[in-house]
Amino acid sequence: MIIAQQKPIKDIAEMIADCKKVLLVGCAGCVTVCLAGGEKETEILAAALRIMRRLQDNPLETVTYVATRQCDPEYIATMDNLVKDVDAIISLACGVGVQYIAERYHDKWVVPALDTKFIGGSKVHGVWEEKCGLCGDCVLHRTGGICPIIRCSKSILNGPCGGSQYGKCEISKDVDCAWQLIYDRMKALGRLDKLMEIQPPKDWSKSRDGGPRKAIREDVMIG
Amino acid sequence: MQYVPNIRIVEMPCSGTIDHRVLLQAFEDGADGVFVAGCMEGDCHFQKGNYRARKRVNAVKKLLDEIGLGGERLEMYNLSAAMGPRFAEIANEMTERVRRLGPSPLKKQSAGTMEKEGDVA
Amino acid sequence: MSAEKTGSVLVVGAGIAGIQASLDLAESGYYVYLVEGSPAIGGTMPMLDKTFPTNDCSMCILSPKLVECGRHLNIKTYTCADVVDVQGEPGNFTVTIRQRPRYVDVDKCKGCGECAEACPIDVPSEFDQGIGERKAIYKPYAQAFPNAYVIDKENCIECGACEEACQAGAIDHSMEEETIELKVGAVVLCPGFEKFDASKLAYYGYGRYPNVLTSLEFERILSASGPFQGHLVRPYDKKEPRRIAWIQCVGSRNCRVEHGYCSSVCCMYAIKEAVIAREHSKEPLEITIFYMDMRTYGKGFEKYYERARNEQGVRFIRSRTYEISEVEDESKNLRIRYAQEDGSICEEEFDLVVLSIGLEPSSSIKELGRKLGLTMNEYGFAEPAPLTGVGTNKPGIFVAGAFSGPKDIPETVMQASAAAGASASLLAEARGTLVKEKEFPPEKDVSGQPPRIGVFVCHCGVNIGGVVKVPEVVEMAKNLPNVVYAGEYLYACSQDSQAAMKQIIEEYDLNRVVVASCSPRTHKPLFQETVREAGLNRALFEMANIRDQCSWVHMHEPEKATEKAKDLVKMVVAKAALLEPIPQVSAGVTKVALVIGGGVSGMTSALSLADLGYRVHLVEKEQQLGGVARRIKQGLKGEDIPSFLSDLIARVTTHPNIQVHVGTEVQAVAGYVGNFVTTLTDGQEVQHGVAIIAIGGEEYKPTEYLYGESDRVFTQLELEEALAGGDPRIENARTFVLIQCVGSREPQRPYCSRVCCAKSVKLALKLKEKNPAVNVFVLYRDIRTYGFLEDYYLEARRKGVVFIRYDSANKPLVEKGDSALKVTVTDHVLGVPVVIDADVIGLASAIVAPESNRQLSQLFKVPLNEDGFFLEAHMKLRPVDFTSEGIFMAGLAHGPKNLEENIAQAKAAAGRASTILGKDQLESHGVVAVVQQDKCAACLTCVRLCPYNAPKIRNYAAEIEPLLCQGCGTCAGECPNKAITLQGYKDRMQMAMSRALFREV
Amino acid sequence: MSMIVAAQLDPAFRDELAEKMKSLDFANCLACGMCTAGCAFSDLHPDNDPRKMLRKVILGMREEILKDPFIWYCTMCERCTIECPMCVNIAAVTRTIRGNFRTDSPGFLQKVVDDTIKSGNQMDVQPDEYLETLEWLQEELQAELDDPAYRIPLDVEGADFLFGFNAREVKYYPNELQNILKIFYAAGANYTLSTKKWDATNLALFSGRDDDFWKITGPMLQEVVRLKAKELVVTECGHAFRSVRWGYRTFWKGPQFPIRSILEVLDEWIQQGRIKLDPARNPEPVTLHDPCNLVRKEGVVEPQRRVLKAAVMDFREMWPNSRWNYCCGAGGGALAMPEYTEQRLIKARRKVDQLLATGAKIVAIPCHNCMDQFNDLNKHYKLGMKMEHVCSIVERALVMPGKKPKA
Repeated sequence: MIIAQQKPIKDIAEMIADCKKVLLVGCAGCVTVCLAGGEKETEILAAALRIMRRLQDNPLETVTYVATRQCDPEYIATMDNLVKDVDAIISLACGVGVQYIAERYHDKWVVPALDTKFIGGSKVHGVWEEKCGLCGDCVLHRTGGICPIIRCSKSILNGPCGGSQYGKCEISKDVDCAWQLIYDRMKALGRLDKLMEIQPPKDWSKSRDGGPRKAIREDVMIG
Repeated sequence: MQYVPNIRIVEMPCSGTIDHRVLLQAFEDGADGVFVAGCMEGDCHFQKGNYRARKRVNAVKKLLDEIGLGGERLEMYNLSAAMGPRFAEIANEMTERVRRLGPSPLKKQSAGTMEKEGDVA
Repeated sequence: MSAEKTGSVLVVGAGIAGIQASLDLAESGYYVYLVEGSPAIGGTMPMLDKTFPTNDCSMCILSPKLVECGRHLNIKTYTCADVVDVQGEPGNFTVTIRQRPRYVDVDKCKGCGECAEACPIDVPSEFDQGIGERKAIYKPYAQAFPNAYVIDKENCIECGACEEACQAGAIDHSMEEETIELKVGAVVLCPGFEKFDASKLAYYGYGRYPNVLTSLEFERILSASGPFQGHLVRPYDKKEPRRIAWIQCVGSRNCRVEHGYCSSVCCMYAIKEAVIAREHSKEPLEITIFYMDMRTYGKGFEKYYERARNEQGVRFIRSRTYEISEVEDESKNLRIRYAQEDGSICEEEFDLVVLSIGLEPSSSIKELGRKLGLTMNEYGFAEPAPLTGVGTNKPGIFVAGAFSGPKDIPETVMQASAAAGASASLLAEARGTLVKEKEFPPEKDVSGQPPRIGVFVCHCGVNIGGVVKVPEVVEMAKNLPNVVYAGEYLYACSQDSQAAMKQIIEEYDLNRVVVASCSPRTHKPLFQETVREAGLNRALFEMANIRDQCSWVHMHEPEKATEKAKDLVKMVVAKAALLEPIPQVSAGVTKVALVIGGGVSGMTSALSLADLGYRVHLVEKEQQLGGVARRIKQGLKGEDIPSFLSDLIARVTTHPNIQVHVGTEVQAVAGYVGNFVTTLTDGQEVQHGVAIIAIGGEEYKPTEYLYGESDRVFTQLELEEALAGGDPRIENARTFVLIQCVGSREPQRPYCSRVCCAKSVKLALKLKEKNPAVNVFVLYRDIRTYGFLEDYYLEARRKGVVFIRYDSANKPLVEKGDSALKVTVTDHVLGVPVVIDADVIGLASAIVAPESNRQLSQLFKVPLNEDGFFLEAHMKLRPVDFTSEGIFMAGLAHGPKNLEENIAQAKAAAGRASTILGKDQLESHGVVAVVQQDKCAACLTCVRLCPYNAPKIRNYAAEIEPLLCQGCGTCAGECPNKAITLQGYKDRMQMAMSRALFREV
Repeated sequence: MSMIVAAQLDPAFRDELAEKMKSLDFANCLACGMCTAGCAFSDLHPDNDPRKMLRKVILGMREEILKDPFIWYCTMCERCTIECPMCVNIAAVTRTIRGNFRTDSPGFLQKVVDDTIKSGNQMDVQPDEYLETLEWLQEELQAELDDPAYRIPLDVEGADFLFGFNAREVKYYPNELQNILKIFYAAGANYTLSTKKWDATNLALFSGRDDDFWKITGPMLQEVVRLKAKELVVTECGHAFRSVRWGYRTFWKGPQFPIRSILEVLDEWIQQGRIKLDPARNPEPVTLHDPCNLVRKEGVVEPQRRVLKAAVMDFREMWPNSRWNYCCGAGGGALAMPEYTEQRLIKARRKVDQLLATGAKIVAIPCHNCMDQFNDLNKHYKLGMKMEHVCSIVERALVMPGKKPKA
């Protein structure tokens, strides 16, 4: 899932300093699962902003709402009547949600409450780790299911840089050397020979270097 | 055993029930100080309710500092049901702290309205 | 048994053993008559401050059981009563009880205490061990059940002040003694113990020196409800002591005063008192414990001892002090002269000395024991018949607790459940015949109706009315939103007020009820019963505590108290408006039990349940039953274990209710209490209501002392087998060396394996019996022959077995000699190395948790402790249950213990399991968390957090099993999308309360 | 003893000892250290730790026990195991080892025992010397009592009690005997002395040889029967009193009769008013020593205190006292072992501290054995105190009907 974390409250308040009434929109998708943008976080943020502004003798009116997701236009549409008399909309979704809202309501000022961080999963409750870098051309079948692009600090593709100590990356002893993990796993699977094959240079155009990408499925397109 | 009469009590089955928003709501409604009283660490009948409560109270304290109201107005205490004198001590201690901090600045200004859309949980 | 059996049981003694046995029996469908000599149930436990090894506050963990036992429909409690005669046969006993007059009507008395205020007489309080005081009319302790006063006629001067003060008219000086006859099917004797009178050992100066106290007196000083409110001071001059000494074995391990046995609990309670004393004293506290063997053998005890010694600075001195003398000055401090282990003499001064007094058989029951023809052991305890755990020489009469031998609270609770299980098995066909079920009218459907709230404000005599202006509160309540009725009552909880409440609910068509009176903890169930009897769901009721949290604590500020009372009522009414009925979820119970592990424990549990009439599936990994007991030849008292085992196996394999699965293991487990479905490796799918895990333990294979490198080094079990088999290596051996603590009490296994000391002593005695000329040396760290096992240790010493103590830092050295093995160890008295040419070495190897514990813990999702044994729900009061309901444990799977204790725990597990199997329906107890499925993002927070495994993800959303949910609300507080709400304590309710508080009405 | 070789241990030693003692209780020992702390001397000089000695016995270290100095150092005062929770009696073990296993009886202990067997008394006083002394005392008393008809009753049959005393009271301190006889006279006692067997002491109590012991004490008890006395009263001597009482309990098969200490008799007479005392005659502060044999082992505690309180102005208890008192250091026949005098005087240190703490001038010592020790420690530690028997103090305070008190 997409992992995001809330911005410092001062920055969020800064963004809506001139607004009298704002709509805060949570998202019940990934940001709820990574505990950043669900109904609980939305209402806490709303309460915090209201208190902050009251202390500055500049009271703020808030409306809170949680969309099922903010990455499909229909779900954005459910808040049409809510946005009418608000000065700004704060989205607690990942970057996608903010842009969908901005796309739909041209005349409204939309701001992100979260910083969208990475694609990954929970290591232990409360700790999330990056696992995938969205390179658009997966090589995991060659490295025993361990991604060198993200989990090797230098994203090198043809074996370890040689700087690791006791299986830990030279940049930090808390970071495992991806290639150590890859080597151990391939050895366990008895496929060390596959590692010897030389990788062709990576086609980075498939990642974001080729500009914003689309995924199209003709077969399911309607009308 | 006597303690100051300005304490109002909300009963919960376990301190683990407490929610960040209930704490913030109490301050918005006009409370000068709030404290959460949970069981002794390790004594919780529900194993870890009071540990979670302490984590949430600490999170809200940090938030109150950030937004300027001051985290000191919120506190968590651990005591067992048999420690009546300790509860009185806490009540007096908390009242002293709030008197030192003065009434809640939120009292003076008019409160912003708050609406909540969507089904009411 | 000719006549038809009676479905009720007499429980004699209402300490923790009596309470636990009564609750288990009542929950299993048997009516209980609980007879207690003192005016209140609870026994010794309420006197304790904290309890080992968890340092729980004793009252906090006991009071829920007190209330539950006191209010239980099927338990009739007789206080101030003694059993004078029992006639008849198992299944049909006639019992005569003499109930001494209490001079206070228990039903009328509200426990408000006005009478005690008025009473002019002050006498030393027995509860406070004579340190604190009580009046002639008194309640033994604050949380006593029955919550009523009693008049001590010896000290009462009949002045009548109490009668005037009592507004409930509960005092009746004309009460007389009554004799009551009862018909019961079985008897459980658990009258507890008496403490050893320390003044009998004059050299300790108890009774002469004011600063020498007994351990129970010290408990009262430590206790928050004690005479000094938990402030650690000396009764003599109220000064805070700086240096305290504990002296162990006072009245125990003492043949001179015929108390040769070990009282089993004093080592642990001494360490606990020392550790808690340190917490209570603001200044640094020097603590010393004088002892001979530190006997911390139970589960978690060794770690408790290590922590006290290494982290909490408790000083342990291995010496039995000679005498205590008083210094001359008025501080009356004490001087102790003692010898160090090397013989050097020291003299130290202490501010306070606490005597760890031992336990004696309860004298009150000696007469009855004699009349019943119970065989008592030489010390006057009713030691259970061998290999029964709870049986006596009289069928139908069982024993539990310290009456059968000194033991700690966990084992007392285990034995109580076992006695309940055994009584239940005896009266299986009479189950459910005498128990009453409460009938309720159908529940009114109030959904959709606007809230119509009734507010009932209580005076509680003068307890509330004397401070809070109740009429003002009622007036204010009248014009609160949604309130249609408000009234005041002298005693809301009295029978007449309850009747009035029902009538008003009818008349005003109320659908919410608020009572402003005292603590919900003790009175909420009472009012909910009344509301339910008036046809309203129990959840449509809320209380405001305007006594303990208002009038009692603001006595000198009546206006502020009244103001606060109004606010509290305002808040609760705001919450009441949002209350919704909670459906009583119930599920059927499959009357089948699954027992995993075919050792002695598993088989005993299976037999107990089968005798109760339930079908049992017994799963055993090996090809045949018996477990580790197959390798044991003789019990300590010479019992023939192989024949006991074969008889047990025969009864199991031929019992119609038991289906045995050998060579089988558990593959998968699904479902919840009452409705488990378990698939076994033999493909069979078992539907069952409860599970008992009894998979035993394994013998640690030592790596020390040349084990494995010489065929003359045996483990204890191997030595026993070789001895019984006439192995030549044993037959013509002349010198044996047994080494204790091999693998136990080590950093990797920081626990005591508990059974090896007694086993080594047994082996030594057998070797000497076979050939008195052999030399037997036992090398030990602490000899832990607790309870009556101490007599065997004495016998071994008299028969010439030589015991040498070694330190963990200076372990014995075993080397390969030419003909024999050379063992070198330093003699702990002479301080000189002893070189022994041993023909045979026996190692007391540890009991370790089998690897299969890990799989089973995942399958049943029940936790293990750090040593790999299963972790029980509560070490003290639920030692055989797991936190998740319906699953129990017994035997070595719980932790190391000997055969007798395993049998007792197996019967206890069966007893506990029958409290579930005995029911047709299992009800969730109202306050449970509910998931609003469409809001749930399946983020697993609740699944990870819940200690009871109640939430599970089912088709992409969380679902909480109402029967498993204990209603703590932790998941509701943490759910990121507020999809989970705790019935009765929703966030909106708490926010409504805070909003109502600050909004002016 | 740098190392113990298990093979050389001799477990049979333990059983032999038990058979000789007719009790195996010593095997109960838990090595808990209570006796080491109880022994007043275990920290004053080496080889005086009872626990270590018993450990050697239990381990079966026969050689070490046969040369362990503890066996002769121990004064057998029984303070160590008076409250032993395992019912061990170190003194009994020590005595049995002395009598049945050790062959190196120190000093002149055995010689005195042999003399006593031959002459019937400890100081080898010949019968004529004994009778001459009594005759001389009789004349002294006739003068002092101004009663020419006064006779010392000898071999009088059917008296209330036969008086057994210590050979020292004839050989060295006849004046002590004179005091006693004077008191008997004042009380008009109906008693008798024996000419055949008068010395109740018995050093075989210390040597440990029961055959010697009964040869000495047996005749003393027979003497009571021979003279048809109703009772045997023993002079102020700890081990004499202990010998006859222990002998009576352990070996005596004859007719039953009570045995009392002279202190109990004096106490009785004072209560009945048969003798009058004027405490003013003993103005100086007096403290009382409790001899182990008399007090701890035979339980005579209160009589001597009542007697002294009647006889002196300022009586002060030393501490600890009665059952818990410290031994003077000379018990167990130590006085007959000159080679251990140094240890004996080191042990006295404990008693000296007690005396100094009371600030008394006079020490009342109801035991001849202890008296020698007190005289030694008085000189050795330069205390400058007066050491007296209880009877001397009583005699000084005695108010004779119609007679002026002795100057």
